[in-house]
Amino acid sequence: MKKILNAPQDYVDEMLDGMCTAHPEFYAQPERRVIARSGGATQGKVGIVTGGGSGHLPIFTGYVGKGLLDAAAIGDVFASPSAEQMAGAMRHANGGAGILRLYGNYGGDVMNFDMAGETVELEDDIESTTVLLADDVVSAPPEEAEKRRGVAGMVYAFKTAGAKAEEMADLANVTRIAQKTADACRSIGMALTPCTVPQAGKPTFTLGEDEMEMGMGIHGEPGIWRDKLKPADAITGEMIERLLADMPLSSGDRVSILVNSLGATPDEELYIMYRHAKMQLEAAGASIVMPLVGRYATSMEMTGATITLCKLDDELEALLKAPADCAFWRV
Amino acid sequence: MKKILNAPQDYVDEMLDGMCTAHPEFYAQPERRVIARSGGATQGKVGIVTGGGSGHLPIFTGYVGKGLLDAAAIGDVFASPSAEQMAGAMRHANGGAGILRLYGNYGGDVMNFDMAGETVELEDDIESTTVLLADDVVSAPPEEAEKRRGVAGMVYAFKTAGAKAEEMADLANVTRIAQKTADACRSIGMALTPCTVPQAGKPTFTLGEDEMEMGMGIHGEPGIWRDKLKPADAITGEMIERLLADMPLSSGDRVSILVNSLGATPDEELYIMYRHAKMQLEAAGASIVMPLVGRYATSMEMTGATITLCKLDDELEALLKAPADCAFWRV
Amino acid sequence: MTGISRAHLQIALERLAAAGASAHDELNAQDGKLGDGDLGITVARGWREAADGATELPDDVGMAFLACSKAFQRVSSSSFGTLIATGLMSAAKACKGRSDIPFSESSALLEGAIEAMLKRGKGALGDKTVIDMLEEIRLATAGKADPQEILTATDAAATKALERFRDQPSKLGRARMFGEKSIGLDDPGMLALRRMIDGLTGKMES
Amino acid sequence: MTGISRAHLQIALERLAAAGASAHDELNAQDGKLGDGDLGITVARGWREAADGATELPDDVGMAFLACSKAFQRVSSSSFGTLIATGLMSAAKACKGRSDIPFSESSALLEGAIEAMLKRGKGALGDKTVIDMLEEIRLATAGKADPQEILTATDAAATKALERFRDQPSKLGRARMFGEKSIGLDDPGMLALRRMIDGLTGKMES
Ligand SMILES: Nc1ncnc2c1ncn2[C@@H]1O[C@H](COP(=O)(O)OP(=O)(O)O)[C@@H](O)[C@H]1O
Ligand SMILES: Nc1ncnc2c1ncn2[C@@H]1O[C@H](COP(=O)(O)OP(=O)(O)O)[C@@H](O)[C@H]1O
Ligand SMILES: [Mg+2]
Ligand SMILES: [Mg+2]
Ligand SMILES: [Mg+2]
Ligand SMILES: [Mg+2]
Repeated sequence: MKKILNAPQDYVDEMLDGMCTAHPEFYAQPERRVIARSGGATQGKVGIVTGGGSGHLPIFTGYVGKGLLDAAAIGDVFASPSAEQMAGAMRHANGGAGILRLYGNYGGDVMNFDMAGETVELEDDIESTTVLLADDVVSAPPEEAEKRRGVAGMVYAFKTAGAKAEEMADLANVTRIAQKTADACRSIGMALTPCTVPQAGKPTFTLGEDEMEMGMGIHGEPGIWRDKLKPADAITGEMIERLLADMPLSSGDRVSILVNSLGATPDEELYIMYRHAKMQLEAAGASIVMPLVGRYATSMEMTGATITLCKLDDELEALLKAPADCAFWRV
Repeated sequence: MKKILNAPQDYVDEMLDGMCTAHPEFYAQPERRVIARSGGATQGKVGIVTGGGSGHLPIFTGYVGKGLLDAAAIGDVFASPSAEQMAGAMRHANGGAGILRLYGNYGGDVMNFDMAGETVELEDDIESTTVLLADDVVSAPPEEAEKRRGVAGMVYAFKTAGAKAEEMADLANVTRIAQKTADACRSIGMALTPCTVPQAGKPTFTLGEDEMEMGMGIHGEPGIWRDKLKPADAITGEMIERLLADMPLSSGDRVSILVNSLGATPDEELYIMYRHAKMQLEAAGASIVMPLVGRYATSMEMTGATITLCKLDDELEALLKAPADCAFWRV
Repeated sequence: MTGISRAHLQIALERLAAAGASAHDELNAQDGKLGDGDLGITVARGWREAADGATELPDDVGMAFLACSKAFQRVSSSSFGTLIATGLMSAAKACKGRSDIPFSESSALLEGAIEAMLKRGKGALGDKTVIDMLEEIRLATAGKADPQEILTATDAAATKALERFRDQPSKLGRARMFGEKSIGLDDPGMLALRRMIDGLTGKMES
Repeated sequence: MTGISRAHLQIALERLAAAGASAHDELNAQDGKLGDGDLGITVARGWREAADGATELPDDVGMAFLACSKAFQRVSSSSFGTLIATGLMSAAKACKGRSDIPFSESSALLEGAIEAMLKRGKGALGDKTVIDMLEEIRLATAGKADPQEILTATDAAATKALERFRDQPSKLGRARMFGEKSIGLDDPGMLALRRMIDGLTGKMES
């Protein structure tokens, strides 16, 4: 395992400790594995809470910040946080105007967050709603779109819902924006090399020396095909095609695109992908607004990339461009 | 070669093309392999120009932006740009107040930049100065400190000199700040796995399955020792110790620290390193100002990290905190 | 005392914690065949945490069940742990305010738990999960009031459920993705419940 | 015509470009032993670029040298290319405004180039670089005015330099890092110059 760590079981806690002491102006850890804004909850503002497994920085905890999230519960690497931690996150995000639970569609996370929601309703009288990201087009056919996994599309929903909440909109409206954004996002991933979960100590999958897997999930979930590594333009081309097949774009449509590294793939290669994606989207008549290229949702040191398209209307575009501030992203 | 690219010889040009079309508000490419601010040179402002090989994003081109650089000449991966390209960068950065050439101490880069400086002095009557970063403590002993390689410390010099130039200071003053910052920086690196230069097609070095190399350079230059991978705290501990041996800190000293991934090492692990580094520096009596943790100077998909310390006085601290804006860093 | 009380729960928790510890490796291995191999950890940790709080349990059996649910919410976030927490929460609601629950209510408590767990896990009966075994037990214990009889019926029902579902494919949870491969394998969640029952009935190997 | 003119340069550039192409693989391999293996590319590309501009060369030999220097500045950024560009720039300055440079000035032109190259590369004589061979040639050609005699002396001096430095360690450039390992190996930059001279004297193998 070629990782820089101490005891594997301390990986997450030491990471959170380091993150909070490096950026105390953004992050606080009021209880173990709960990251909240260092200033505390904003009274009268809808709180936005997320959560999920560790190993995806900046997701989840990194996006706690003004114009983004209020708190996040974080589990072991690739494992759900406990319901108790999620309830804790909700309590620390509570400004009295209700809570939006906004996270990715993974069975364990959903069960725990539902339970946490019931708990804080019962014990703390906190009203809450749920919006799930299910943007990975490969993980289920369109007829079963609600079964899809949530991946990098989350970043768009954090941004727009976060901006809406910052406008002091009510819970219904913040929830509406989050759902609208979730509905407007489609993602697909590809991987070249795996990552290693510290406590497991071995790679999440194996791929041949010159192989890639199209459609692979961010934890190494099986994709659509596995074959010899293709040129960047061919890879990007197929990814964009599959996204457009699921969410057609026509002339005049505006989209934001996120070309995201899973970790090891360098920015250089993301820009090579972006270059081709842009030509392809413009050939389809769409125009690109506020493209994002970089590491927004990772799988530690995995080599590979995901592409997310987020179709915009005036409302979403304005929210996407609204100010936001955390240690990983400033708009 | 597990990389996402088309023809290896197009790697750099397609990357630059993608970067400029993704962020036209920041970057323009007025001539091949010359990246300049999209707004052009600022009249009356000292221009700051850098340059070097590709494969280190955000270094070099990524730091072109307000409060940072004015232009950068960029070569093939890990290869110097040509003197002509460097001269081009200087011309595009020229606002009539002179040019600071600010870059890393690598033989080829120095020869070409000197030649470029003579050329623009001869042909365009542009006055210019040079400040070299030579911050890698491992690459030569203190007696020959001027022979050291330049690594991530560059980022600090870009920031402070960039801020000073933005204040419309004259060339002598901007040069003084750059030199003062260069003198205040010490860096050290370590690596776990290599990267692949596209046109070479094979890894830059080999290390055993469970080996690391302490002190390795960002192109795979040999380090101090190669041994079994150690725990994060031991690695960080030795790195900080070697930096402090070269630049002792005493009670009351202020430093900024950059814990930088060479590419594949995830933010999670940088924070684990930061956590220990902070304890160690504070134990030495120093206090940390504006720590930077992330990917500021990379070697594509290399696994490993560098640590840079930059000792601050009031002047440098204010310049470090001054506003700056590029696609990779906003202060 | 004529039914389930704080004292019963305390004894049960000790036995469940011991059963969890002894089944730890077996359950991890079974879960590892088509899942992430953490079920033994989940079961052992969850009951251990609940048993550690046994001396603090209130007389109110409802609140005692709640404490057990919270123990699982605290330490085990994998599906099985959350489902157990959900079932215990349902029992908590049903028993709230009472310190003595007639054994004859066992089947009804199970019915409530099953309903809550199906809702929580977005599953259905027949998906080949731990809930199918619970349903078999609910049916077998309906109308029974004698604790020994209830345990015997539970034990038989667990065996029956394992046999009935062994040759069916998993339709829920991680194993679902493996479809046909899951045929012939016992569902790890059912096996976990089987070991928990073994612990309660004293059949546990050590 | 009694000396170096535009026409001489045009012929020389063609020969150097051909020599660069034919030595491409050998020089890459030699540089690859202790360096980054790009010297063949540098030499071949640089002279090709200069030769491609040969028909456009001005009569002013100084400006012609400048054009050659610029060709290297344009296409070859590795150390050797930049040093050649530097040497040519020095010759350009020395010849500026003249269309006919007496062969007897060759040694003096070399002297100027050597000085500029040492300054550019922050090196010294004896570091085992291409400059040591140039110095050997400067000494051997001093006082000579006949072009054929100059070529013969150059050829002999190149051989002598290679032999003299072969068993010394490299003290500059990438090979310096390898210290002792460089003993016994010809400096790639010297070998490149040797091949360029072979091209000029017609000894080039094809
Ligand atoms: N959605 C669900 N509904 C009901 N039971 C489930 C569900 N998901 C998993 N299970 C049960 O839990 C067992 C696996 O538990 P566990 O290892 O904790 O799950 P995971 O690690 O996949 O989160 C399965 O064998 C099954 O009996
Ligand atoms: N600083 C220097 N001064 C003089 N000659 C040098 C210097 N650096 C390199 N050389 C010469 O150039 C040769 C290597 O050229 P090249 O392959 O272009 O260098 P690199 O690829 O390391 O930049 C060496 O063999 C040596 O003769
Ligand atoms: Mg499991
Ligand atoms: Mg699990
Ligand atoms: Mg070389
Ligand atoms: Mg080179």
